[in-house]
Amino acid sequence: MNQIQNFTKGFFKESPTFVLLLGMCPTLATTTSAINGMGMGLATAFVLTMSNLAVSLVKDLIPDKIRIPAFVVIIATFVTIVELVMQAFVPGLYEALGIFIPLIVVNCIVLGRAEAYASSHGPWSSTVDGLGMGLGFTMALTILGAVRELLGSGAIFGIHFIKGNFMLIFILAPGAFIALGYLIALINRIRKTS
Amino acid sequence: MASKKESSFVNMVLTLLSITAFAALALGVVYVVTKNPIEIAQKQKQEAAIRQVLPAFDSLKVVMLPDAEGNDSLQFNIATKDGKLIGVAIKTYTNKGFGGRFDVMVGLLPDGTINNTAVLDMKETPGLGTNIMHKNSDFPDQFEGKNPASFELKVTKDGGDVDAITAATISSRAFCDALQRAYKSFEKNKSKF
Amino acid sequence: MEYFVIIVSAIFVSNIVLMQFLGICPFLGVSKSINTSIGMGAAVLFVMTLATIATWLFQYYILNPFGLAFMQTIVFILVIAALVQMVEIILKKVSPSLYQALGVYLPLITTNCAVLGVAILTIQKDYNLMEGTVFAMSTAIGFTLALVIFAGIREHLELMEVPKGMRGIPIALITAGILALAFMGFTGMA
Amino acid sequence: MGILKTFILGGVHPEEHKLSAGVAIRELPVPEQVVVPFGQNLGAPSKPVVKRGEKVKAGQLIAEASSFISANVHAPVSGTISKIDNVMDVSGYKRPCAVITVEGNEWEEEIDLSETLVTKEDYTAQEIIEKVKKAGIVGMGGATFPTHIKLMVPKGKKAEYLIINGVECEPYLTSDHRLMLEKGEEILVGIRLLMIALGVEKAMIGIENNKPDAIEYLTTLSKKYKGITVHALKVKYPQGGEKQLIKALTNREVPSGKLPVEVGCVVQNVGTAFAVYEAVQKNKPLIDRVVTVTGKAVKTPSNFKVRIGTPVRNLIEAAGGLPENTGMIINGGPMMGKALINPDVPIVKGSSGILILEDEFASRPIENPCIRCSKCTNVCPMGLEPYLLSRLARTKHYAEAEKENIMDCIECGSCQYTCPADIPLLDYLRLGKSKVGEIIRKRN
Amino acid sequence: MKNMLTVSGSPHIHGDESTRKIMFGVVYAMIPAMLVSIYFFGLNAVRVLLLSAVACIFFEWVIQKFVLKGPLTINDGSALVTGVLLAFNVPSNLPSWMVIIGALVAIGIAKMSFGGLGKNVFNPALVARVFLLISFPVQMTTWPVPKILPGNLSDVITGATPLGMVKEGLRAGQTLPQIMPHLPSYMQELMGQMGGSMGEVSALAIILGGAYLLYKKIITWEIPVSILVTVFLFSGGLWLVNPLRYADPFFQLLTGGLMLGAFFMATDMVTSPMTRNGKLIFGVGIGFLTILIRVWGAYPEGVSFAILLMNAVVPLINRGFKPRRFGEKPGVVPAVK
Repeated sequence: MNQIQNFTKGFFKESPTFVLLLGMCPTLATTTSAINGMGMGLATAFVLTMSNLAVSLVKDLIPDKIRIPAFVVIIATFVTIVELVMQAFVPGLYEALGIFIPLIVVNCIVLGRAEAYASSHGPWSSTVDGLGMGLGFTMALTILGAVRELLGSGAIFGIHFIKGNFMLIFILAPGAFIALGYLIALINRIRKTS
Repeated sequence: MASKKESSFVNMVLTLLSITAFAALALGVVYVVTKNPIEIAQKQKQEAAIRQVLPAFDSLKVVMLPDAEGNDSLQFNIATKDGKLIGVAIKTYTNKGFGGRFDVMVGLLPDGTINNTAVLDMKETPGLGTNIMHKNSDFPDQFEGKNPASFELKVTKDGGDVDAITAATISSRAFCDALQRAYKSFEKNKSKF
Repeated sequence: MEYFVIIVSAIFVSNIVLMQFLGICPFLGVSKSINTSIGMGAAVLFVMTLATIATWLFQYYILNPFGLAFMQTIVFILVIAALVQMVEIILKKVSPSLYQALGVYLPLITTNCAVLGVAILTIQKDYNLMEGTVFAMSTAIGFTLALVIFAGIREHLELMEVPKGMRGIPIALITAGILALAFMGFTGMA
Repeated sequence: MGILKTFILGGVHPEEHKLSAGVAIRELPVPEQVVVPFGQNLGAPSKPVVKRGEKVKAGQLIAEASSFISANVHAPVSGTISKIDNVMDVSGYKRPCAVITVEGNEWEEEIDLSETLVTKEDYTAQEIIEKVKKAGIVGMGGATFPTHIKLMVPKGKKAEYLIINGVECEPYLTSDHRLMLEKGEEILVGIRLLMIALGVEKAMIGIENNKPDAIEYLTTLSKKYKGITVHALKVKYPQGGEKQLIKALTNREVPSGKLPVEVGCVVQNVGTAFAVYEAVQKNKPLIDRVVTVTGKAVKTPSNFKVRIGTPVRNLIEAAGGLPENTGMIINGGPMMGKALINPDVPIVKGSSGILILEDEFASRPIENPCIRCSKCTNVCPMGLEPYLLSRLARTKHYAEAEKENIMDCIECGSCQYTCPADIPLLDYLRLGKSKVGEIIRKRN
Repeated sequence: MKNMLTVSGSPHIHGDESTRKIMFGVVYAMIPAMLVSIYFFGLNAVRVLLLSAVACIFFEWVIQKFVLKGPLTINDGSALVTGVLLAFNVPSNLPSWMVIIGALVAIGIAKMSFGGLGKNVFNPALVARVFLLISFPVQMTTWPVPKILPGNLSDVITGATPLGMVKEGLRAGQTLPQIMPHLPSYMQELMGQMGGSMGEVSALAIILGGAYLLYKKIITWEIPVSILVTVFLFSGGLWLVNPLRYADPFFQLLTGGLMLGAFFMATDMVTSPMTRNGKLIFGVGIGFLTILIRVWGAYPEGVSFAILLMNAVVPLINRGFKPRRFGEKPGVVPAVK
């Protein structure tokens, strides 16, 4: 697999959200608007890329039995860095995403890629993989965020098409489940026909 | 691929320790770097609200003063420009909201006229109670430039002058309650500015 | 009364799965049969309560005194991982039957974001140790409730001819959405 | 009389259509050729003891019981065995049969062909059972379980009641009704004999309230016979089911997977009681029976006394011929009977009626989705959930189906009869039962 | 004999029940409430009824034909029932496009996504109602005041439902004896002269329809009776404890969507339990949750939520409450020696 394919697989073929169904909690919780979804996605993408890189660099130094705890420490470090940086420079977004920033630690995508990919590939490939998957995740969250924002607030990226709210439910909990359900069904359909 | 390290006890402890040490070091550095910006960001949040509800000012004094009943104290942000009193931003609250308590920053001009309001924190029903915020409806606009001395801070249903939000009388009422609290306290403590 | 509010809120009003979106993975993954849901629920109840107590102690006796609150995430996840390991080892020795029942679910719980989430929320909400414990237990009960109801529906759908494109995760998500819609009726109770 | 007894769980009330209730039993002429299947009973088919070309007399043994649950078969006519071959029977499958070309009218000497009533009772239980076994009597209600086995109460159990099934809950059918009216005395003597065989003091005859004449007649007659009582029952299908009838008369419930004798009851059909009378008092084996030929399109719905092996076509001809718009011919009643592939198959010991349905009633309506109306659950006399069982069978969840007691299903068809969505519930239940049965057999 | 004989498994006869008959039975039962809604809310009621019914049927047809590509079953009448029930559950002045969204939610999300009739877990009309209530809280809680024909043909004055007035009054610190004089009388509540969704206002018309359903054996008594009894007992108990704070049980029975819910929504065959005991538990749960939400929740009305919540546990109820199996209670069995 060349690096371009390695990079693009996360967008459609192995989309972590729509196909692998990983990281559902932040996907549902933080996509109340396109910008929130995007912020969450980028934060995750950063952690994913950096932890993939770090894991692939130190993989040979880590004894097998403590592999997972070691990975968790590495991931948690990057998560905390993201937390601090966001708190400092984008406090509004940090507050909107709330508890889901620290929870990137337990996002199965991050540990999953570290375990399944970075622990057996070189630093370059791992970085590309992390970046591709991370941006794929970002894209999925942005799409879901855009759909929910459009249906819920009648806007995309804060640009209103309708004054006031539209179908408020889509920015609330039930709408998150319903919108994601139909998006996955739609993507399934497209994948089957293509 | 290079051979992996053996899973001996010493190896495991050493590896974990060194990773943790690295992590702690990295975090320490980031923490130090971001410490100030985080504090500034947190301060800015409140200041932004104050700036929103008051006319331009150049200095700010924060005091805690009791409310009208004297059983709670509110945060008074006294703003001055060139040493002259511009207005007071009072962080007030109500417990009568649909979702319980919510906080409002109220900017009062020296004569008690409401300059502007900003809702800080709330759990009102989305789409209904949330209309007390500027970005969601023009409900808060009706308070601007009104002096509670002549403008009864009650919804029309209760005999006041405030047009309640459709289907959200409770939130509207609570909003009035918060403003009333601020105004009464302002009147009581007038002498102290 | 305070505890009552915490309990009602954690189980119904702010149900962890349906309203807070925590623990979605096990909610979608382990909800295919009622029996496994109950097992999972019991395991979560056990671990969540212990983890919340342990992380609370860490926060207030180690992190806060030393000004290390920013290390919360990394410390909590390690505490939880270690705790799950310990529980597994102790359970194996002390009560093999309980281990048999809960054992398979324990490894899954480390990466269950609900456990870490509740630990962090307990700190964020400024609960004391007792409140935190009650909060954790009620949250776990709320999780189990949602899981069992959901498993019942999925067992039922298993026998139905759900349209091809909707089978599996899509219909599960839509069901969860309608369930969340119904749970909105509890709004305002606490 | 107060409130009429009936069973409690479920049940339906299809339109009765007892068209031939007032028509006396006629004896159908002996056909030119009869086809006698060797397997006419539940259990193992019997083993032929005659060869091709052999001459037989009416009542002569032509096949004997081959194992424990099996019954003798006798020649219903005199003549020559022209063939022993696989011929299609009522089941729709080709099965071993004896084809007898009728010649003359010779009977086995010991058979008493007179109509005189014999009320002799000084038999031992063993003697009666032996005679019943020899006569090849099977349950005449349609189940065709060998009667002599039912009369042998297993060790450790005790029969308390003999229950006589005169319910005839299937719509259209009237053969038992007519038999009770015309052969009441004989039936009561047969019941006495059955009581002796079982060693019970009490016998209860259950008759549905839509046959008041039979109830009245047998009630009067029963006064002469010790221990026999007649009970009018509310009209409700499937009251003729063994377990339902026991429940209606004694308020006892046979536990799942157990025999009626578990609750001290043995159930026999009125037709069987009559056959027992003939076998014991007249030495006559089971070679003929009463068959109702009916249907809304049938010219003269009738009750015939027919030799076993007579082609169904002959009966239909005698009842006015096959209607133009025939869509389906059923061996038995409309609820539990079996559709025939053609009218040339022979009448067997278990044929209680031949029902002809017109085209418009023969085809199944299109199946709609289940709306979970719970009507099937409400009418199930066994307290099962047909909607669930059919779904489980359809989706191959056999283990769950077994847990949901699918094997308790008595295949009465009440669920499918009542289903507003026209779902072939019973078809799926039968499928499920056969699969679950296989699994159970494999396990044991 | 012209053709081949038909050979199929028994039984060979069929009762006269059919899905269509059941569905149209429900539609007939809704006629009294329909007439009342037109009487009180005028042309608007006609508009909402027609729009909702047509939209539901249309969406079902479109989805079956173009999305699922399966057999068309719009003739079975179930979409019509959903359509009328949806109309019953919204205010008569709801904008048309919202009615259409409601129909799409009911049919598209709550029914067809699960595979159509019989497979849905939740009552489609109620899913749509709650969806609309949360999405468009203002429009869904702005009730036209009932006026009698022909005065109601034009202008619309809006008011609150009795339940909404009670909730708001209590929030404002009033006691019930202070609030009650502003509310409609029991007689008005029974007839339907109060604010509310168009089909739910008249308890009398709904009971009439319910009686028809019971008579036609389309529904059984267990669910409505257990709901009404539970509501009566629970709210009655509260009322006895503190009549200043809790409304009296008759008020709870006659107002809001309780009657409509008890007779038409909760009894939906597809989404209610199968056995008698299951139905009783289901009804008790609905009654209990209704009062719980009405008294302590944020929403003044709780019937829809209560029914949806109980819909969700129907699979569990069906698992827990099996019919009495034959042979479970053997009766008097003689001792065998």
